[in-house]
Amino acid sequence: MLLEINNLQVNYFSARGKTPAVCGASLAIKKGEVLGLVGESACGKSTLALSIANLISPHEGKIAEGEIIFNNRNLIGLPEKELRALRGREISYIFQDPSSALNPVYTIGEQITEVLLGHENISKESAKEKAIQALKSAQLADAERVFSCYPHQLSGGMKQRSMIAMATILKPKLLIADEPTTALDVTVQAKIIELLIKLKNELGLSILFITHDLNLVSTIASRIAVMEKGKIIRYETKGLSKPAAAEKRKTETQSKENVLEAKNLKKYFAVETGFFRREKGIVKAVDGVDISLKYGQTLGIVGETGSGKTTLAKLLAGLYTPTEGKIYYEGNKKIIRKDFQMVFQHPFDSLNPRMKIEDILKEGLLIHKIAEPSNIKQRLCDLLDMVQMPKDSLDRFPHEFSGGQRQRIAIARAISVEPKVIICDEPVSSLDVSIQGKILQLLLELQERLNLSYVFISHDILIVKAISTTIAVMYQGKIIEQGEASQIFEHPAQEYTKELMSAARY
Amino acid sequence: MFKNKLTLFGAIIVGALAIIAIFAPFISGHDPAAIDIQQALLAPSSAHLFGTDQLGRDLFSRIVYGARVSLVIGFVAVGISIVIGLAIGSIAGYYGGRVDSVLMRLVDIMLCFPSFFLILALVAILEPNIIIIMVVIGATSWMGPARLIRAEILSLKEREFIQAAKVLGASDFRIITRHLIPNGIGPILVNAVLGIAAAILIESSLSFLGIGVQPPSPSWGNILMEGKSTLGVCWWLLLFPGVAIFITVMGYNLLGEGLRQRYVVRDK
Amino acid sequence: MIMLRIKNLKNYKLPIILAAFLFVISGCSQRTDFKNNSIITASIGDARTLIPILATDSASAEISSLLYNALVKYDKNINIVEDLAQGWDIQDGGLKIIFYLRKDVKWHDGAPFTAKDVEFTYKKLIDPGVRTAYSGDFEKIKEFNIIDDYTIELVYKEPHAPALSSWGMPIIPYHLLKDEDLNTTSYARNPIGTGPYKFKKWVTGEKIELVANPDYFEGAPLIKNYIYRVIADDASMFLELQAGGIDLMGLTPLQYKRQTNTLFFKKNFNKFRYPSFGYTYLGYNLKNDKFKDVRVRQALDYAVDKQEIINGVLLGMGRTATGPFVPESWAYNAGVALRPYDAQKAKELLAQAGWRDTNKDGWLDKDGHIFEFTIMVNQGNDLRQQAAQIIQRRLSQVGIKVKIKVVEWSVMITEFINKKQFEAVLMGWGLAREPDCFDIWHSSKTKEGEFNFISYKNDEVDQLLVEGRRIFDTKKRAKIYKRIHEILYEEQPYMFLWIADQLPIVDKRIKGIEVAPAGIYHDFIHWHIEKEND
Amino acid sequence: MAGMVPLLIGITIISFAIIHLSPGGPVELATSMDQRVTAQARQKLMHIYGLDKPLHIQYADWLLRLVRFDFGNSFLDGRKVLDKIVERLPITLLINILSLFLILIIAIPIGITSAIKANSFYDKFMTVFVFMGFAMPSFWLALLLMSFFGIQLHILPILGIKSLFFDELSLAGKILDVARHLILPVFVSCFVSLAAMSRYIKTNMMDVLHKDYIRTARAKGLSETKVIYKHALKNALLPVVTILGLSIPGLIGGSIITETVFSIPGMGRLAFEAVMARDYPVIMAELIISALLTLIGNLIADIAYSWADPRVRIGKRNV
Repeated sequence: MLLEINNLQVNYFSARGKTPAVCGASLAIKKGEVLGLVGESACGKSTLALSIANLISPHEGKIAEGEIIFNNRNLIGLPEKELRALRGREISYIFQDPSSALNPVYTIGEQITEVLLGHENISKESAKEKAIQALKSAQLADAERVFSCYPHQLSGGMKQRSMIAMATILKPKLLIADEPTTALDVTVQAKIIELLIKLKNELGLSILFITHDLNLVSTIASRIAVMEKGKIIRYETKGLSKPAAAEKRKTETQSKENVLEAKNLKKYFAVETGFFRREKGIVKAVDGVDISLKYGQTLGIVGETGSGKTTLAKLLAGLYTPTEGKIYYEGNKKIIRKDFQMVFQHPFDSLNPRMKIEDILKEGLLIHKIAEPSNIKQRLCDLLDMVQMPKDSLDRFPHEFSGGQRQRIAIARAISVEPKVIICDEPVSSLDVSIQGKILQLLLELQERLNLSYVFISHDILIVKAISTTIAVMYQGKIIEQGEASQIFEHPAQEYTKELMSAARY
Repeated sequence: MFKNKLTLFGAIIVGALAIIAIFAPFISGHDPAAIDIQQALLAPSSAHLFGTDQLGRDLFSRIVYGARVSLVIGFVAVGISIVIGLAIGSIAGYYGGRVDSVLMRLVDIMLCFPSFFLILALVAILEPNIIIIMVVIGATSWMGPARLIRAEILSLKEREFIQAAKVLGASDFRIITRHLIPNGIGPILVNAVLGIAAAILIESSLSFLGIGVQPPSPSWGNILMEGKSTLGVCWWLLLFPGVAIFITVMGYNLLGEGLRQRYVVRDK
Repeated sequence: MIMLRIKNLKNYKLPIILAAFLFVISGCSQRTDFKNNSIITASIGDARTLIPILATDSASAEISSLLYNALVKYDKNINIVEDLAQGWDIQDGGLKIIFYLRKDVKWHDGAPFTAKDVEFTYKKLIDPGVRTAYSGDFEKIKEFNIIDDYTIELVYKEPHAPALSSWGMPIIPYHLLKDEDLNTTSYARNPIGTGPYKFKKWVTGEKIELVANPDYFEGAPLIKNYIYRVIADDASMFLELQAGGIDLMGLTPLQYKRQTNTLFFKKNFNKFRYPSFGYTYLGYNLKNDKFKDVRVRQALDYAVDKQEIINGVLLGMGRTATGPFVPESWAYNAGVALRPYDAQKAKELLAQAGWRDTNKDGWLDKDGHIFEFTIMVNQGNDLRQQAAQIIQRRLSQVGIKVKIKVVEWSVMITEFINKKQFEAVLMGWGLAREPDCFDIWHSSKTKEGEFNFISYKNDEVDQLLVEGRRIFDTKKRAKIYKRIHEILYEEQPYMFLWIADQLPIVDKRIKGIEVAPAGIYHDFIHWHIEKEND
Repeated sequence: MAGMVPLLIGITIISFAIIHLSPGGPVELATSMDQRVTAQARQKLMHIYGLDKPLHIQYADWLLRLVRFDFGNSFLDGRKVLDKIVERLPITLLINILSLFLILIIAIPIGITSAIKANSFYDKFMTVFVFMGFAMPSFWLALLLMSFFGIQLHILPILGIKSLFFDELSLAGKILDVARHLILPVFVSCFVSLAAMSRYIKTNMMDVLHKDYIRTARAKGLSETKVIYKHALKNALLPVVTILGLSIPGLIGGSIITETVFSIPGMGRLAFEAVMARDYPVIMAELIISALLTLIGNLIADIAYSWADPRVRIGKRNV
């Protein structure tokens, strides 16, 4: 065994005292093995990872108990100096977001050579040489130029490759990759995984691969540990399949009428900086989009981060005013507020933390005077029922619920005003795979029951396919391909669409 | 919240001052306005805890009553600045675009004035009475709160629950009052607590220049101002009001700092 | 690590820093030779202009008085005596005044002083384009004739007794200013006079330095350097006195009584005390019904203990006042007796005037209104504010409710006094040595911006004031003004409060100071320094 | 830069309106209750100052002159306002730059170390220490120091910026003399502003210490010194540059008190005297110049920031 963690307990300090983050987790990694570690956000997986080389800041938390045996040495209680010698040399890390994990005020080169200079007696020149070598083996084509670049000059994928180069330059025994691809585009994710596999084989690394995406991890890991509430609860050997979304509703109710239609829709943002607010440029987030949605149908929109799909969603929901172009709501130019609702991406953010669930759900009813005051309570219970939530939720605050539950509440809020269309902006992407399916199922059921139309936005073409009647592929603010779901899936016309699909199938 | 002892200390000072100000008549023991020339300039004794001033008034009771004046100035001035700041900041942040740039331009203009100079000029030109002083301090210190509130609202505005409320069709007023303000109040509270301390200091500086709250109403600033001319002899006239200001400002700052740790420096 | 670094620093750098610091804070703070030749005085405000006919502030006037001379001046006993004029004739019952000028006077640049300079000064005083505030007295001149270089003849429109003293206005040089715009000329900061001191240097906001004029026609001053420092805060100024940076300053009563009795002060300073030329009063708006009844005004006078105010506010450093003149003036009527403090008498008089406490709430009332009024005080004047507080307390004891309103000076004048929007005001008059007070008491002087803002009207006083201006004989005039004094105290348009004492303190090494009715500065050029040996 | 014009116009309009619409005025202030001055004479003065014209004409006149950089003449002494300001600006700048420098020298280590040792006894001690300066009325502190160092110990001069016998000193003596005079004023203006800056730096530093790249640096096995002084420090100090620009108006405002207590003839005292005397041209010029200084300060801060921060210095390249 390269690493053995036994009964690890880590506490964080907080205003309310000690909060346990890892409670008695045990884990083992063999030499040359890739171990996947999955779990919902806040289940303690990152804390576990940080504890290994004791990177938990003494101000924030403390390892309370347990042992971490690395190469037959217990790392707990090891003097800081010895730990420091291990970090970067024997145990390396890659973090989730390369844009924040790299220091913005130093060049990539400085940050990589620093590792060498810190651990080895080596001249600056040869450190530079080695660093460029490492950048090259991280498959950065223009390694010399990257070496002298500041992080902000590089794309996300390049930054993560640089991080990987930095983490592997001293050929460590253990590489801890904490959600290394989550912040990256789908198409880039696959390439990073490939790179990690390549390096693992070349350098004989052991990797602890942490992610919330079970599907992703199964492409690289041989064993997968599942973590929940600070404990490892079970091991899986292979990934779960993609969300077992309910069979897509057969679109019998073929309607000719458009409930929502956008023509040549554009939205530009100006970028300003400094005390004097000079205008620095324009971002064309949505740049000439034509789409339409018929009654009772679902329009799926798929695209990467930054493709403009969220802006499009907000335009459609009337949250942004278009720079150019028109949107027709049932043929009208003005939105009928209660008929067009939205479900958002982050269930942790979409509910006002200072309001009880009752108040959150009641708000729409009060605004549109939908229920008689005497009926409100009944109506709220019905809504909770529809999204399969217990009635006693009404009295509680959002932070008392899990992500999936919150998303159900958010859906309940959306349907509370009896809308015709719901625009769903990545409604499941921040949820666990197991829960994703259930939420999709719920959405489909509600569509049937309430005769809803959806605009469904996601970066994951598989999810979109599972729920949509028609699909539009968005890239750099434009729709590059749209049509019947099955047709797009089986015969993609654009190269980009194919890329999206192959990345998703990984 | 009071885990930090300094914050607790600050809170105790602030609380004690509030009690002193509210119950001034019961605490002071003397009429702060009672002139008795025979008793002028007495050093502290059991009869006059802090001694007496040039007109023979009891300094302790003047300082106790002065707490009222000084705290009222602090609270009202900050109240005014927060109300203006809230209005301008939330309108600018919420509506954005043209409204935002015009209002923020106004904020920039106001920020270019050295605020103490502006306060001084306005108070001197208008009239140095307590109401004018409070209004002027308030009217020249709302830019901080306005910027803060705007920034808070800009970040809150992008939060999904605000968007959700909009999609539900909530009115702007409802969104600002029910969703934005309750969630953004923390930093404003911190700003208010620190602002009170600053306002008390500004009043004392104005008094030093002769245009603070004017006698006979006692403010710590004008008591200190009167004591200034006795420097070197009647030490109590200079020491006690100065210490009163010092402790108060310290208390509010420690409390504000504690609140800041809680509300502004968000832990991960 | 930080600690570690400081430790390293401690080893070798700290002593150096410490030594440097000691070096900086040491160093002699006094220079004996400098002190042996110089007198240093200080003021809160900087001078504004050294063109005396433009100056309205006391700092400018003070410096100007050392740089310039006028035709006449007051001697130590407050008589008008020769200065640049070596004599004068008053003819035609005061319609004509002839001045004979000194012939031995030179400007500091060597040019001779002549009648041309006097004429020039006169012309500038009446020039509407010059921002002088003192044209009033000179507009009464009908003709200004130069008889010869050293004789001038003035013809007045009517006999004007204050005319002579009006020529206490300093004379400015024709030859230097004839082509200058007086309002903007750089001469204002680089003046040339005829006086005992010559201008040397002006560092704005910091100091003005003068140096003795060796050719002064009354003989060179004995102290070589005169330095006028600007110290913006009175507490700082007092500290600087103790630090040895000032030789001469005016003390507050508190400083005089309480802060300068230590051994240190006794060893190093002399204190002086003499009455000032001015009085402080509470003026009533006589247009206001409350104050129309003379019995009410007398009652108020009875109800306030003036000696208490003097003791409390001035710590006894002042005298009671019975009228618009100071005891040193020949116009003062010593026969006017002070009303004693008598609250009972005050109540009786008020009752006679109809003010009684009918509802027993502690406040007097009449026709359903309580007796209540506001005293206005200008901000920044502690003494007056304290006096107002004592008056407030005393009047409350006879059942009169007084409020105090502190207002900035210019606002008080423009918004309240000039518009007669006040009930009572606590102010002071600085007096000229000339007793003419036509502008203050004559009933024709009640328009906006004029000085009879309390709207006082008494036919006898009106008549006496006119008469007093036309007669030049001091004895006859004295009779007139003594009568005015008597009437005003009886009628109480003002409550006369006090005449404060001047309280200068001077460094002991400066000798030759003589206290006279005119104060101590009348003989400034004969002050000298006892040399110290270091 | 174009943004400065509307700012400046706004500044001029607001200050002109406030000052000129207010009651009272310079003529009354200088001449009221002086028996030698008649009402007609006052009218004449009003005319000479141009105060009898309609307000918008006065404003237009003033603005037209301003464009030619002519601030007019002071009501008090008839001197060119620009001359008055130019002779007073250097000393105010000197004191403020010195104290700003001192503030940074002291506040940076305090801020950084308190952030590192957050919540320790050291941190608490420093919190109280820096707030002590903030909580004392500056004039009070100044008077106490003057009385202690100047009168009791007699080791420091208490007023002004140079001795009366300054002219007789050698060059070294002159420098020393000014240095001695500057100790107390610079210390006071530094001590009272220390809290704001050191708190700001501490907050920044604590923010930075939570950043992912600090964790990365630790994960690389760098020593704590390197992590803090190389990776955290630079990032924490960058925003200080912008704060310096914004702190200029506060410093000018603070100068009013310091310069009055210490009797230093600078901009602050000029401002105060002008306000008390209603010397409109000077008040307006002070406002414009301090606004200009603020704008210039912010411009410099903007430039310095973009020079120091690679994210701004080197624009994003499309990769």
